Amino acid sequence: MYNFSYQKVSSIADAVDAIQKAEDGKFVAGGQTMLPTMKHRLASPSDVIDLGGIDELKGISVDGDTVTIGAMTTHAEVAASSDVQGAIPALANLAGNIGDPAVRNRGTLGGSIANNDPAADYPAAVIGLGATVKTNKREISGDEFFTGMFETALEDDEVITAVLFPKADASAYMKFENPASRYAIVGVFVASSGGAVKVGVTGATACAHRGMRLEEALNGNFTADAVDGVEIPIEKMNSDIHASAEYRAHLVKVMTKRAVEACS
Amino acid sequence: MYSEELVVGWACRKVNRPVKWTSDRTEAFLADAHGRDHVAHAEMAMDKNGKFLAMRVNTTANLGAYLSTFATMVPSYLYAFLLAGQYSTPLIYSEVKAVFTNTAPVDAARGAGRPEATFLLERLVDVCAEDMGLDPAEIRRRNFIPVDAFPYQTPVVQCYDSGDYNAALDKALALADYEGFAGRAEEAKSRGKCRGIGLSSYVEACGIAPSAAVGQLGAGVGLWESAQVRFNPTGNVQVFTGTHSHGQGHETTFAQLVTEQLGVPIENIEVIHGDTSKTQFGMGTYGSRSLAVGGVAIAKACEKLIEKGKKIAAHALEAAEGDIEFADGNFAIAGTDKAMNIAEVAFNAYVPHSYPEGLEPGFDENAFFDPMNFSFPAGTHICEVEVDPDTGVVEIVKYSAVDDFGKLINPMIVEGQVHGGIVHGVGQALLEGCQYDSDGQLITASYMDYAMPRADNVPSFDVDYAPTNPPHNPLGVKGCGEAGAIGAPPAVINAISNALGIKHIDMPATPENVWRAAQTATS
Amino acid sequence: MNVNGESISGEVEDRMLLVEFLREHLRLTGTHVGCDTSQCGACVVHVNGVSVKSCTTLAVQAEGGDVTTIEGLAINGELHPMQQAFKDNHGLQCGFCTPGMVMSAIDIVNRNGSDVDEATVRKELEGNICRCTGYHNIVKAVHAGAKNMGG
Amino acid sequence: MAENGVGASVRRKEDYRFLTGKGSYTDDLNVVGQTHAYFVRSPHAHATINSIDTAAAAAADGVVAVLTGDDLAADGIGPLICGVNVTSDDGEPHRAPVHSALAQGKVNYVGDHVAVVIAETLAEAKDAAEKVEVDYGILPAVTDTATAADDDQQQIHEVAPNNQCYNWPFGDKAAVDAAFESAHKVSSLDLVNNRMVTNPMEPRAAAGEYNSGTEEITLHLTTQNPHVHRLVMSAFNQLAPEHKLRVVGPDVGGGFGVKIFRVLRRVGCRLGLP
Repeated sequence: MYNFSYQKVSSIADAVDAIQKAEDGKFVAGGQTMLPTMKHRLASPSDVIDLGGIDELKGISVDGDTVTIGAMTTHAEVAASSDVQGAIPALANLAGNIGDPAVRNRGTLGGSIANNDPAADYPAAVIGLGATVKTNKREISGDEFFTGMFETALEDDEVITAVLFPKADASAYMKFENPASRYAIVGVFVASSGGAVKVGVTGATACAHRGMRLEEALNGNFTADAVDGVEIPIEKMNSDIHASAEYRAHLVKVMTKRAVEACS
Repeated sequence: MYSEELVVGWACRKVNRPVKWTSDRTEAFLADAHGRDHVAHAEMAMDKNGKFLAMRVNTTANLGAYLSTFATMVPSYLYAFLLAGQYSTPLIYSEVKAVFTNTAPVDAARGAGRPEATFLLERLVDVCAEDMGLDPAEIRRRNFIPVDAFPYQTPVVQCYDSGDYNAALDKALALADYEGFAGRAEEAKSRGKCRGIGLSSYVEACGIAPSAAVGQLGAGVGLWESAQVRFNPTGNVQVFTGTHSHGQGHETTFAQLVTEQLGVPIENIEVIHGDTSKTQFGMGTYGSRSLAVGGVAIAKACEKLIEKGKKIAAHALEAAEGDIEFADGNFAIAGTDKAMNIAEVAFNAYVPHSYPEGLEPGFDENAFFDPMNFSFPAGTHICEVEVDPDTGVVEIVKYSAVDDFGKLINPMIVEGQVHGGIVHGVGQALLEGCQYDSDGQLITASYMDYAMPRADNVPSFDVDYAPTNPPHNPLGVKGCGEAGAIGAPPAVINAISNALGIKHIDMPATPENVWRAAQTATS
Repeated sequence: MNVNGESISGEVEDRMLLVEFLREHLRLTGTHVGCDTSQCGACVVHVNGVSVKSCTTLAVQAEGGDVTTIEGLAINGELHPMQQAFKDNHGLQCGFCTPGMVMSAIDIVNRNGSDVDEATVRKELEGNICRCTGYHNIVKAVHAGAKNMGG
Repeated sequence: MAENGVGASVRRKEDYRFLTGKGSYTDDLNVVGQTHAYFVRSPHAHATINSIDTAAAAAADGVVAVLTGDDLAADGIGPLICGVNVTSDDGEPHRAPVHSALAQGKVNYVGDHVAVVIAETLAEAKDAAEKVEVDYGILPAVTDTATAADDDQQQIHEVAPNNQCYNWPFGDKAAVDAAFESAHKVSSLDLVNNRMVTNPMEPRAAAGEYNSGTEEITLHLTTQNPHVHRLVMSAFNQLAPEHKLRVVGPDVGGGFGVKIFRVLRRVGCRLGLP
């Protein structure tokens, strides 16, 4: 790791102030991706601003049909939350399968979506549930938040404060794990609400996205069989030593079918 | 040996400061010696009963960029000399071409040469069974070296000293409920899964090695092992071994040997290893040799102590040496209740106030042991898998291993070695694969890309034994550390091939590769 | 911070990892480093009662926290029930992954209770890699330790 | 059977120290005045080294020394050896390229050792290692096992034409071929045995200390056989006389072959064991 200057802040205002003053500052949430990246000297921020001391970024609340999860809430807290388990069990399940227990104790929702790793799990849920990302400046819809590989709609001094997840009538997340890293080779989040189906896909392409063709097939026929006829364009799929584009495209359908089956 | 070790030793003198170097995991992937890396073509000629007449093998072995210490031997002597396996194939011809590439040096890795030979042979045997329309267990039986043929001279140098391959196979088939497999496969099919079962009947040559044998291969040193067993005046014992323990539990197993032989309570025995300033010269630990060679050296040193102890006890008890008997830690005058225990003898040996001329003080003996032959552990491993044809994911649902390791000193430790070896082999079969791109960049240089077996990749195992007695080994032991890594890869791949009804799938059988094979199999 | 019940303070570089602080400053070398990508779990310690990977946590981030390492488990030389279970069930061979494995095992029992099933144990050990044991005896040990911890 | 004797599943004596964090692995050593080494490694699979400039690294914070293959050669430290001879089908011994512990003139794989930086802290050693400037002349790389010996492949070592170390036939080819001719059935199979990385959980490590009073080097190593390590470093690498070199393999976190040193010096290859 290159050296840097560490600051722990206790308010959003202080965090914004610190990053504006830093030459090349970075927020750190749980640090479970950022620290390994820095250890390999692939990132070299001048300042690391730790959001871990900002109490208002933590916590889970349910209000009507919306589950609000603070950005600095850990995966372990989401997985163990009876509120989340009751309102959106698929979301609790998803959180409970990110990384491993020790990683889940540090890693956070906000950190995960701000980093936007193409193989991260949370983006699939944000898109699949049609969640809203709330920052210190504005609210961003899930569809508009993820803009590209490791890229989001966030500005440099913008801090995610919470994510608002609407409840669904039924939802499920199916992940096909990379056997080495345990990230998603393909992860599909399917949610059905009032007859409308949304599908969030992660791992398959450069950036998590809505499975529009899948949604089209599933709207009005919410069965696994409906997925069979969907054509998944192979050109856009990631291809690496773990999975070819063709295999990923195939897995998108298999995982979608299994998610649909799990919804019933 | 590695560059870093030599450089650190040299640099600490050059800068006259202590120097420490520790590899990080990425460096380990880049510069630790890698293992295996063969491309091979194998053929078996059979008669109309499926009896093996001759085998032909052509292998290219990648040695990496430089020759590591042991690089040349792994794909030659440790590989070709194992190609007979458990079978009485009378004629074997092999050709090994070893090549340099711009990749990390390749050297010994758990099993070293023997897993490569076993994978090739046990896969080929399954192909033979399929071609002959025989059950994989049946074709093995027809070709096993019969129990009354030992010692058995193979056409590839090795002379197997003992074995009962049918006994291990029978026991393994029962343990695996081979008979009930068809029913289980049917049930799995109803759930959309393909179930398969695979056998692997391996033999390995370990207990490395008889100096005479390696001498004939051109070795400049012998491969004996050494031991020193030292009593302190207060009666506790320090055992110095030339082997080295790095997980095998020598500090316990060797203490068990000494407590058995000398009757000293195990808590009073300390095993010391791994320091050139403390122990006598020894060859170390590899090739499942520590007990089969090093353990015998300890036993021999203990025998010398008993002989010496008889002299001392005879003097102290005022009896003739020939009248002293040793049992359960006591030296006694035969037929009397006059006795002294070994701790008293030790004390006496260091307080030789009235020793006669010729009786040497001290109670401390060393011994060297050079085996007459390798040892030949063998066994049958049976793996049962369920393949999800939609994703290609392979689940090992049951794994049974029956091994012949001769006598077990500590069954708990032996079983642990088997478990670890199996998972090493399962890792090779399903998960692990080192990949370089065409520019020579290692693209599997961390645990993010190189898949290590984890707890949720494997089940618990059913392990049993079918021991035979190796006549040349004084302790009756064979060695167990590499068996699983040798036996498992073909068992797993045979099971997958069986599940999908295909001829072959290369390792690692990753989900994508299995999925592709499943597509081909059903199309 | 508080380490194994003792209050500790020290000046460290901002970039120092918690594991480096434990090993090099406090000489608590029972916590190991087996990889650099947060996969192997040899470095697992407890911070404020839950497992974390100390190679993926800055020392300064643990400021003010309660840290328990493998050295802090045995009391007056008597092994913690999970340590004892690893010994009784031969859940270790070379011993290198063992400290992290034991810390994770205790965390698993703390969260899942003493009758945790085998599938859960295996799944929740995914962040700890062992090359020696084949996991069979580790899983047995976690179950035995769970029973003993359950009291 | 004695209590705790042969055949008893005695609980291990070594476990208490491992379970309480009191194992003593090489990296656990921390001695007064200790420095840290970090290796500059080749980022290229195959390249000539045209020059190495260590000046900036040597001047960096905390740096004690930056050493290269030239320094090693100047001190007469011998190359790494391969211990076993295999005779090729042309009757010649296997081809053995020189393997210096620090590269001299050429690197042959990614991770090959180019230089070592020794500094007060590991972080400083790593910082300085980035300042070592190496001018490489990149050559095509050979990586594929099956085609490495093909005629059109880039040559790696002058001593090994066609990148071949040896071609070693064994057995009675004529008799085997005849048996195939008259066989009822021939089964065949092509297969790959995949390359593995051995991966003991403890990464390799070395910690050296020199006592200028006794002129003794003490080297703690992750080794499976300390005596043979010492013998080779003494006899073949001229590191120090055997009695002035102490090698300690303390607790070692797994070996599986990757931490072996075995020496089988070549004297020629005669076959036909008993």
